[in-house]
Amino acid sequence: MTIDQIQEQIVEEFSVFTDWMEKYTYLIELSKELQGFKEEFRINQNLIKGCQSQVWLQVEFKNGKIIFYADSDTVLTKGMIALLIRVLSNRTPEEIVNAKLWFVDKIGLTTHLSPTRSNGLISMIKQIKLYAIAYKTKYNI
Amino acid sequence: MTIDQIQEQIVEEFSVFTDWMEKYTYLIELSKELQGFKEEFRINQNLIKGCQSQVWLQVEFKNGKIIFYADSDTVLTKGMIALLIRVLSNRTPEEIVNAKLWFVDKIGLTTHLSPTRSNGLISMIKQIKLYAIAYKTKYNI
Amino acid sequence: MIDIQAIRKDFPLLQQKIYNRPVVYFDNAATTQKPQIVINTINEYYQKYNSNIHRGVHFLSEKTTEAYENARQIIKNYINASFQHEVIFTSGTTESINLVAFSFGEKYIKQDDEVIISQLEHHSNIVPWQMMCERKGAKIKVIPATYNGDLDIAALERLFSDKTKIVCVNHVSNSLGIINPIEKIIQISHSHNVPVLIDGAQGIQHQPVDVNKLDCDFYAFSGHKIYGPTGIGVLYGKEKWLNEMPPYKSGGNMIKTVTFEKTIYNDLPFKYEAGTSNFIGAIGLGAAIKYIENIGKQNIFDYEEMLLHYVSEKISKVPGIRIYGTSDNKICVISFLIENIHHFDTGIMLDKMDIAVRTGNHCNQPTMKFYGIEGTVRASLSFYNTIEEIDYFVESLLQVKKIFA
Amino acid sequence: MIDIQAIRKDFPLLQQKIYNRPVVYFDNAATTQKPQIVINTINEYYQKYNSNIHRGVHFLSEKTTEAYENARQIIKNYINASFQHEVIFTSGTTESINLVAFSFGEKYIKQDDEVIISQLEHHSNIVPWQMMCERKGAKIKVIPATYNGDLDIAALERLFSDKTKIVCVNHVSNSLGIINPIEKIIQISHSHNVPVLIDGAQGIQHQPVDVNKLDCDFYAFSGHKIYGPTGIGVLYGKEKWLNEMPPYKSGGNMIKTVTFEKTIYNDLPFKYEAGTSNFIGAIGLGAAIKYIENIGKQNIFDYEEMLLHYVSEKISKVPGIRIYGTSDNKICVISFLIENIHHFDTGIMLDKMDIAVRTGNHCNQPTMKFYGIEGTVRASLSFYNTIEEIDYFVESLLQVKKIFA
Ligand SMILES: Cc1ncc(COP(=O)(O)O)c(C=O)c1O
Ligand SMILES: Cc1ncc(COP(=O)(O)O)c(C=O)c1O
Repeated sequence: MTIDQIQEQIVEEFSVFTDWMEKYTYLIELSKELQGFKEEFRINQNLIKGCQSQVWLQVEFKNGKIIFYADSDTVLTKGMIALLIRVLSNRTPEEIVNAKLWFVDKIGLTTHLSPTRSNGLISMIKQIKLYAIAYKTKYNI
Repeated sequence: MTIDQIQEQIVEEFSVFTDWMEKYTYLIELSKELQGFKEEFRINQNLIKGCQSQVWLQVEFKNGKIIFYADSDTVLTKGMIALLIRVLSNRTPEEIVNAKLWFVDKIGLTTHLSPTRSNGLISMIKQIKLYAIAYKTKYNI
Repeated sequence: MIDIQAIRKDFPLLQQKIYNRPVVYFDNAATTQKPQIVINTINEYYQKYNSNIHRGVHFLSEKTTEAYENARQIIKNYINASFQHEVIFTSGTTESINLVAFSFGEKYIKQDDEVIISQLEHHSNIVPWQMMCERKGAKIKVIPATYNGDLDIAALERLFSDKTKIVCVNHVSNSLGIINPIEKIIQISHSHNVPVLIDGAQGIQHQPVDVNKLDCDFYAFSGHKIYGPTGIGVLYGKEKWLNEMPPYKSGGNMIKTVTFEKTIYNDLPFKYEAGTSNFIGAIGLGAAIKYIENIGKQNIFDYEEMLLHYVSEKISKVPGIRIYGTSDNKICVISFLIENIHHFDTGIMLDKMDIAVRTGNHCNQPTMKFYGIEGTVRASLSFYNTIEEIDYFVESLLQVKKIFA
Repeated sequence: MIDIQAIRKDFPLLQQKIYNRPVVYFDNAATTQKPQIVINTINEYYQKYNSNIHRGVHFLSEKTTEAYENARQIIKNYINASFQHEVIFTSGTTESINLVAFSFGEKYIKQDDEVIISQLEHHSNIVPWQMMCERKGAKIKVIPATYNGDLDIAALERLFSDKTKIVCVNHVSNSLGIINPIEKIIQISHSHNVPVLIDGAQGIQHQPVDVNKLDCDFYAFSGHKIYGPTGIGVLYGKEKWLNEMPPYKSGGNMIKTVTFEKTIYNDLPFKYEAGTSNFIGAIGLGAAIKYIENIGKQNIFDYEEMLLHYVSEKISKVPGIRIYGTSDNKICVISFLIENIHHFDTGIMLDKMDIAVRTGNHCNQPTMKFYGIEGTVRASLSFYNTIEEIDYFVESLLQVKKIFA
């Protein structure tokens, strides 16, 4: 599925929720299912310090695709990370560079990506985009 | 006449004027009549520098009374000085120390004594009061 | 006591619905809401009198100047300063402290001198001193705190040396809400001939302040935290210091004569008010303080104390809650964490329930470090808050717990 | 052109009667009046959204932060800066210049270095440089002016030495209204590798400003002089300088981490915005600039130029009048004296005729000294002034002459 298709899928999933409470309960669910962040990567070098919360990000480049793992000390941020991984991980640098993340707005969780919140998510996305640009340049793809 | 009587007199004089124009024309008249400031006293030591205009003040102590002469570079301030001299000059230190200047308000020229105008008049009155206190203390009267 | 229903009507923002219900505004330590009379005053001055102050010969300028100087008078009376010219208008507490750090530093601080601050200061009462000390080669010494948030006054005595030049502490700490024993701190410092700056950003709106009785050398506060406009603040300083120190900002109004060779500074308070002041802000602040005086500050403080007792009692029943700053000497601020729930998650959830609190380190990283935490949730109340809001807040916390269980 | 009647309706103060008739407000260089939309915006934000900005997790804080950062964006676009973070909010021009004088001075100025300013600067662009130079043992050099008020650009070239570190000139002089050739000054200075600060307090509201095209290193201005609120101003600075210089004010928001040993500064623009900003002021300034954009700044400037020609022509007919600043490069400011009548007397009389002008030295003593006078009467017009007001003003001057004859 393309990045946009996944985004549409997420928007549809969220469309069944009728209030914020259900959305957040779902985010909390997602956060619990978020796996794969290895303890050995929970190091300063991978840390993105937000003012409100912290995010750890670890990136792999495999078969021309960028795979990333992330974690956070807050549950809601972690839930958001789960969604972002579904959308952005395991993609080519090209796809990531061109990606527009419109689903966050559509599902009514914009606040979590608001630059004013400083929960590390925006910096995380920026970081992922930078990796994508770097790989794209390096491998000339 | 006492200080208060003179003030009443001035208020009565001004009561015939029906608009500001007449009052100011009268002030200008008064400024022209203001005499007695000797050129030799127009020195830095006697200068009270306001932000808008300058006042020169010269004080004499004669027969237990304070006589003062003043001048200004602006016509309207000079007119005000003429009034203040009528009220305050040639008085005992005691009288000056206790004087309350209410006529300025009554004749509607308060703005000229407003601390915000900084035309030197307020500093001049302060200076006269300080002289009065000094003479009162010095001669124990 | 106060008529809380009447008072709430004075604050238009409290009537605003956020998502589903009127906001429960518990973020008063960050900034306070404005009574309608303050908003109206700002309005009126912009619509009717707005004009640059001082030295104007026209009616509007005189009106605005009068109102501006009248605001100074109101503040002088409110804090009981000796002279009106001891009240300097600044843009806020931060600027007030920067002013003293710079000007006092320029005049009195030399290599190896020492500045005493406390463990529990806001960054605005740390960094300006650090920057000045770095410039001058001086050092900072720190009054330690006890676990409940009180300063260790016994330790203060031992920090003094003949190099100590100034002591700077807050009246009330912003992250914990602890009221410091500033009378005692001032007394001890003065016994060593050392002047004291009080950061009153969280003090002036919740505690009586009489600078004459306190005998403090400087007292700084922000308008926006005492129901006044943004962009205006006050530095009270004793005449002696204000006369001796060089100015901080320079420019229009603060000088008597300027030539390219030499500049002679203006008299107080203008020496420290370079450029066009925030005159409408000052006039608005005057209106805010008048508003407080009309209600009666003791009535306000009594009511706030009642709220403190109520919220402390109620919140202590929430399972797994941990309060930071448990001293009895506090204003109505509750800084806390719920076991296993991140302060950010709590804050976001409370927001969704229309409760505005602050989360994070509250510009107070050394305090967080002291407790070994990243941040807290801070509910800071004011006299327009209610018992009912506290009930709803505590219920909401229980719900947050359930959600994240 | 603009619809002057419609525009006047936007400004409530212009409808105010002072003594007998609506005020003729010719004191715009001191401060400008505010369109209703600016007053309404301030109102609305206090009533509906007021909350401290940045790092708040609640709705109100996010709303206010968004509006604040949106104001920064509006200003960035208006002056065509490269980045939003090159727009620093300050309390006004005076603070903006003090910031640069301090921070640039700390970083780059050493003993015997030189700062170039002009003969015709406002005190706010003189004294901060003097104070910094005194601290650093540096010197000030002065670009001379010609009698008509133009700077002597030929002389500028000769002032440079390898000790020259910065050039600071106003865009438009406040006491005379002369537009300086800042493009040329910047070009010459850059050819010597010297950066340039433009004091735009009188420029931004009457002249097009494109910082990118100008290539100036700093541009400072005040909100209250461009139809915005008091207590807010802007410093534009090139990213490179803002990154390299140390901060000026310090405190909350401007740091990343604080310990008692060391502090790491925050990113731009926050590094220079210590403490709670005047966020409502910034939002109000954003509204003011939007208002200008809606009318179209070129429409405004064209209309003002028309007023300048009209008033210059008309006033030249008043017998015994002497205009200071007769250069053709000027905005709609007339600085003058009437033969044998003191500027104060003229000002008081005009006030009684409901005309607000400024009198005195206009925070510009070196300029007055240059002309050998104590002060002038200054009529400074804006786009909400009219031909009819000018007619009435000139008639009134004739009457003043008669009164003092
Ligand atoms: C040329 C110039 N520079 C600086 C200033 C200072 O501006 P503010 O008082 O708003 O800080 C002014 C204001 O009169 C000015 O005209
Ligand atoms: C104790 C304390 N000091 C200083 C400040 C800084 O105040 P402002 O941001 O208004 O300058 C604050 C504000 O949070 C504070 O709480």
